[in-house]
Amino acid sequence: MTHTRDPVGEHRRELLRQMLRIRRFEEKCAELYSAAEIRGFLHLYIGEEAVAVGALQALTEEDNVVSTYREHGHALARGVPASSIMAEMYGRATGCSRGRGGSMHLFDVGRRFYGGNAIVAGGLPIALGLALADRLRGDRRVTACFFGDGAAAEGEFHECLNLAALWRLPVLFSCENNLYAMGTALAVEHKETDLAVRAATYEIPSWPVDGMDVVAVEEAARHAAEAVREGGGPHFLELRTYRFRAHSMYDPDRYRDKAEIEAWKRHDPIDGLARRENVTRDELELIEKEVAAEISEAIEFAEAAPLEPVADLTRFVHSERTGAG
Amino acid sequence: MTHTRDPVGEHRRELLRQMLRIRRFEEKCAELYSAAEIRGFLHLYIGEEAVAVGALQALTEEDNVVSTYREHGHALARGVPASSIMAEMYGRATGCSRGRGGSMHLFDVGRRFYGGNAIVAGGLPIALGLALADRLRGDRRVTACFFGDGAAAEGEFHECLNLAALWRLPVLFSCENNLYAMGTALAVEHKETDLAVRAATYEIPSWPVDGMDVVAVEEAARHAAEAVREGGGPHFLELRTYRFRAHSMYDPDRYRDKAEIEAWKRHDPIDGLARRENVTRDELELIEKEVAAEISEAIEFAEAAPLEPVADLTRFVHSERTGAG
Amino acid sequence: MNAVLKTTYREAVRAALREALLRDERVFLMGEDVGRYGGCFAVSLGLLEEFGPERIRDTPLSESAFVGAGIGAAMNGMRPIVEIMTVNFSLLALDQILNNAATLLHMSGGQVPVPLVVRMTTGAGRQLAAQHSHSLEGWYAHIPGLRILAPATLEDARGMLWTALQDPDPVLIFEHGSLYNVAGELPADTGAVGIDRAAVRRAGGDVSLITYGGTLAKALDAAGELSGDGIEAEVIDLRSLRPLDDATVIDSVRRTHRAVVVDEGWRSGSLSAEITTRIVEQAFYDLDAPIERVCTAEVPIPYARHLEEAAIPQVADIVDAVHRVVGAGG
Amino acid sequence: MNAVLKTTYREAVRAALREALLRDERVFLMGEDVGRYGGCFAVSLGLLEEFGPERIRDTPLSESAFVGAGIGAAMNGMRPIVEIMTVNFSLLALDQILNNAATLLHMSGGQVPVPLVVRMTTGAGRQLAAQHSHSLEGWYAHIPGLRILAPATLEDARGMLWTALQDPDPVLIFEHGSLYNVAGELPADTGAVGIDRAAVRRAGGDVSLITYGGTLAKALDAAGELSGDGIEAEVIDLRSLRPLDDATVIDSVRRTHRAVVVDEGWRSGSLSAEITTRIVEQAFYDLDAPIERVCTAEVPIPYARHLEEAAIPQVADIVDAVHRVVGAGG
Ligand SMILES: Cc1ncc(C[n+]2csc(CCOP(=O)(O)OP(=O)(O)O)c2C)c(N)n1
Ligand SMILES: Cc1ncc(C[n+]2csc(CCOP(=O)(O)OP(=O)(O)O)c2C)c(N)n1
Ligand SMILES: [Mg+2]
Ligand SMILES: [Mg+2]
Repeated sequence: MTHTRDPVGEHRRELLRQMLRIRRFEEKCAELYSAAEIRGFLHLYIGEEAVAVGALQALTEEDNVVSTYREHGHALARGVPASSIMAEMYGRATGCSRGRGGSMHLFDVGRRFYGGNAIVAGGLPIALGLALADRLRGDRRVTACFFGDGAAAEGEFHECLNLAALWRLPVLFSCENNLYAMGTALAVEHKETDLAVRAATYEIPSWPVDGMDVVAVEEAARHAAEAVREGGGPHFLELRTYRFRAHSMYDPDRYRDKAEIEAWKRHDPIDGLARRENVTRDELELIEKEVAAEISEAIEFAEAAPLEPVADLTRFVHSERTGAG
Repeated sequence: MTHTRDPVGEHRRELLRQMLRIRRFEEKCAELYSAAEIRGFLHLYIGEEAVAVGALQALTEEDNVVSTYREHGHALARGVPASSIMAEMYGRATGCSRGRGGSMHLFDVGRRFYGGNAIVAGGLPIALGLALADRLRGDRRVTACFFGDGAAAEGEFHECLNLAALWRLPVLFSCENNLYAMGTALAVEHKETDLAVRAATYEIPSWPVDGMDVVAVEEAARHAAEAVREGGGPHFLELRTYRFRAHSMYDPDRYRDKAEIEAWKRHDPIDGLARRENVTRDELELIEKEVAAEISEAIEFAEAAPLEPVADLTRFVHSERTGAG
Repeated sequence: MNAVLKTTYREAVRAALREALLRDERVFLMGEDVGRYGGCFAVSLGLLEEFGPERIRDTPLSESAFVGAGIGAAMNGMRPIVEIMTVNFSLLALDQILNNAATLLHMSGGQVPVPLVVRMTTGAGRQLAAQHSHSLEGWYAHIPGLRILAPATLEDARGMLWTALQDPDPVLIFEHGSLYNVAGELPADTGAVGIDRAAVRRAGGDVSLITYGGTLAKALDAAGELSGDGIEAEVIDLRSLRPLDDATVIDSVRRTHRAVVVDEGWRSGSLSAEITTRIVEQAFYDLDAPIERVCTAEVPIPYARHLEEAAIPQVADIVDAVHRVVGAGG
Repeated sequence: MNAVLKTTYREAVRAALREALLRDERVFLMGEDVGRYGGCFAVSLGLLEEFGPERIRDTPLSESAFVGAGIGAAMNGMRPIVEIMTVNFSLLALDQILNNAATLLHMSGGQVPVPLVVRMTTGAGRQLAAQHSHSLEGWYAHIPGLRILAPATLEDARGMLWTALQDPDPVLIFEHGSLYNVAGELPADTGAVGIDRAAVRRAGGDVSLITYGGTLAKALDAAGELSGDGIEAEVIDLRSLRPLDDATVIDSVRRTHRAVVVDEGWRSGSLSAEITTRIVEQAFYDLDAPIERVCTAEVPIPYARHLEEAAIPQVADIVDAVHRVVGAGG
């Protein structure tokens, strides 16, 4: 009997493709960083792809996304074109933030992607506000807010969980627990290392999820997003994951055991899915090709892209007023 | 058989006297405020006396105290002379902060009373630091840190409980839950209105206490302070109390039911103790006389006290350097 | 016929809030004790009853979260008015104000305007001591991306809010705490005011007295006294601290050739330094004497009345400074 | 014999930290990633191993709590050095810095000194974009009760820390991020330096170039270029931004009659305005031309290199400004 592709298979192939896009895109970024095409801080998401890809499956185009400085994965999974992300990191005028933001500040408001934020926990209050606006207008949107385990130690985390719970705001708190905040291990950051337990103390439904399993993430996110959308108030997912790379390109990664990293790599979300779904080598190659083409195009686009004129330096400090007003 | 006074009776009479001192002192403050002798913000502790008096029984002279802007009760119970508190509120040079602080900023470092603080939750990090210093030096001190239910909504609360728990700092968190933050009721401030439960999520031993019963407060505080001193890390008391007066002298108190206030007044900590201890009218009169004399003296002292010279305005912006350095 | 109503600064702000809530359903008010309590300075008294708890939102004590929530709501189509009780507590929200509100539009390449209005009380003079007496509006005026307003008159208290709400970018409005009880008259049909230009509150040819907010009344009093000495001071109310309306200031100094800046901020690094510098940059050769500043002493504001009075600008200090400036130079 | 060692700014700061930890057991270092990670700019690398986790304390991400804990520890006899990774995150701790550290001594009538040292990285120039490129040291210099230092040289990086630790009051040290890799030589027995006086880093009689921190090198480069054009600039490194050493600045301007202030802060309300104003107040009649400022454009710092370069002061801008000032006036 030949293997006929069922809809679930199609969908999972798409999950795989999305994760691979992120992986290959970021591997390229690392190269381009070494080649000094990309500058500033660059935080890679490699190893955590299942989180962005799985979680964002649960959203519609109408929903809002708030991200962090480690947001290439979120942006790509949200549909921000790789070309406009790459052009942004090249500092070009056609970048998704017109070259002003760089890797840490990708924005695409057309896709309701409300940006990276380089202040840890800085995006949480914004997510609250996006959700509040929707609630006040009666729009049935979900706001997905990504942040790390480190962010959960900041005071804003407490303020925002409390406020979201009090006001039953439609926020999907998506905590990417990768066990480290830079070089600081979870148990050095938090007395209660079970972050889903902490969230639950605000009477926010919350549960831990295997963040290396994209199918599990998607399932949990769908369930939670649905509940949020139905007026169930905020929900919280602790997505347990791991970054395979250093914190940023500056980080010599002295603080983690090599063995620990290797152990986690055995849970590679991409390999894992491919294995569980029995994806053939041919299939995989096909996807790789697709992805490679997209990335080459992105780089070409970025390289050919114009720079923002220096004369426009102070443009967008304030809004441009049109008309008589 | 005549009633012979046992040691417990003596001690409880002292608790009664301390609470009455605070009550009468503050009633006088309210008068003096109306007479414009005291100015600025004035926050009365009336109704909450059992908390300060009971909790501070558990400390030794060597322990540290950090307080709030509602701190007359803490200062008096800690032994700061009524005269120097009154002179402070008169803005005089002999006030405990040389007239620079006023009602919200009483300091007496000789008694390790590290001040009122007019920023809600602003004293919590300071308490952490005092305790850290003791821990680093190996001093077996307890730092008692008072703050309100409103303060527990601030981000700093979360940061400080987490840090204190992580580092097992010798802090006795003393949360005065009087059910309101200005005009905002507990359930509008907090999703989890059981503040002792919130504290417990940091693995900090914590329990609620009837803050209208000075004996119960003392017992709980002794138990907790002992545990802190013995190296048990931070402890948390939720002291359930109620202010009989408005938030401050500016507050018309429109947001509370008169019936609610009356109901709480039936739990007056002073009447309650007097009743339970069968304190006779004669005894009570004797205490009242003692207290009245102390307060009159305090006012006389304040009225006679000199003003700080205007030429000294900028004194103490920096420390005065002595000697050659 | 335009009737004139007796009112106060407090009532003028309240009327402006009410009007905004009536005119634009995207507007809501959010902050500590704005609802049930009626506002810590009774500014929003009655609004909860009229507009309900969805539009008059009491928040817990969590300045960073609710200011940030205002930013997010503004990004998503609403027109929030966030009240921070006083500037003293705004420090807890400064990260959100500087790193998000002021920055998002530019950082996103123009995609994310933040039409947020933040109101807060500022200033000393009421014996509230060091932690409740900051005058930081001039300090906030350092931040690109923000507009900073300081309504000093009833008319501006009434009229600036609506104009601020029309601004597509974040506006911070600083209300000096000593002004709320100021009484006066306003036309019944009074409404929005321009916020781009400084105002000459008193004309005069001998010296330019430049100020804003809580010290405007003191500057005007000083000008009255000086007039008795034969010195006519022109009193300029900056109104907007960022951007600054240089033109009005420079025009005045070109005519008077002398200037005194009055600013309740701590002297070093206060807005007065920026004003002085702009005059030097643009009208150096018109100046006949050094510019003087009357500012707050470099000290946390003390509680005791006599010390507080000595710390902050007083009418006599302004009069003295003007005498020195008029006496000096050529 | 005094040996000379090759070192870097980073190593100089590390050596200073190490020395302080060795000399005074009350000293400890606390902040995010100061221990296991070795400091986000590798400044404290190796110190955890040498001094252990009690004295090299890694903190969770909670700027307000650990800066406040530093204050409390300082009040209680210790000499904490708190590291805030960068000035950008210090906004989260600003309430503790302003309302507690800067205020407690005065507010308590002299009872509570706060001998705290806070170190942080500042500045732009590394394409870190708007939220990671602030230059707020001049802004902090507005706050009474604080001392603000900006070590611009290896010697100061090495020597200011110990002096700051001897200060009974809070000291904030701002290390410009672009300096850590700067290499040079220091005498092996180098030690504490005075922090009360500005330094003339280059003598010259035609114009005073006043700057500090990250822009000192640019000012010196500009002075070198200008010398080729026959203009000798005196370059002053302020070193301490609060208090300011007016005397050194005024003395120079009295000799040169012209001044340019170079400051990486956003132009309006930057420290450059205070410097300009002090010169006007104290040396107005000595000035032959308006003072010029070379500052950062009023814009959140953009990521793209060409935009960032255009935003912050460059050597060419300084040269141009000096030419204008020297060409102007009498
Ligand atoms: C308020 C603040 N403090 C410190 C930093 C520096 N910093 C950047 S990322 C980071 C660690 C954050 O860890 P986590 O939230 O777990 O996210 P992750 O990087 O692991 O994805 C730190 C300390 C910052 N950007 N913002
Ligand atoms: C950070 C901050 N925000 C707001 C205020 C204004 N304020 C003073 S007291 C108070 C209520 C505090 O309530 P709680 O902590 O319960 O203490 P209580 O007054 O009930 O003793 C508020 C909002 C302040 N002082 N500090
Ligand atoms: Mg992490
Ligand atoms: Mg309370």
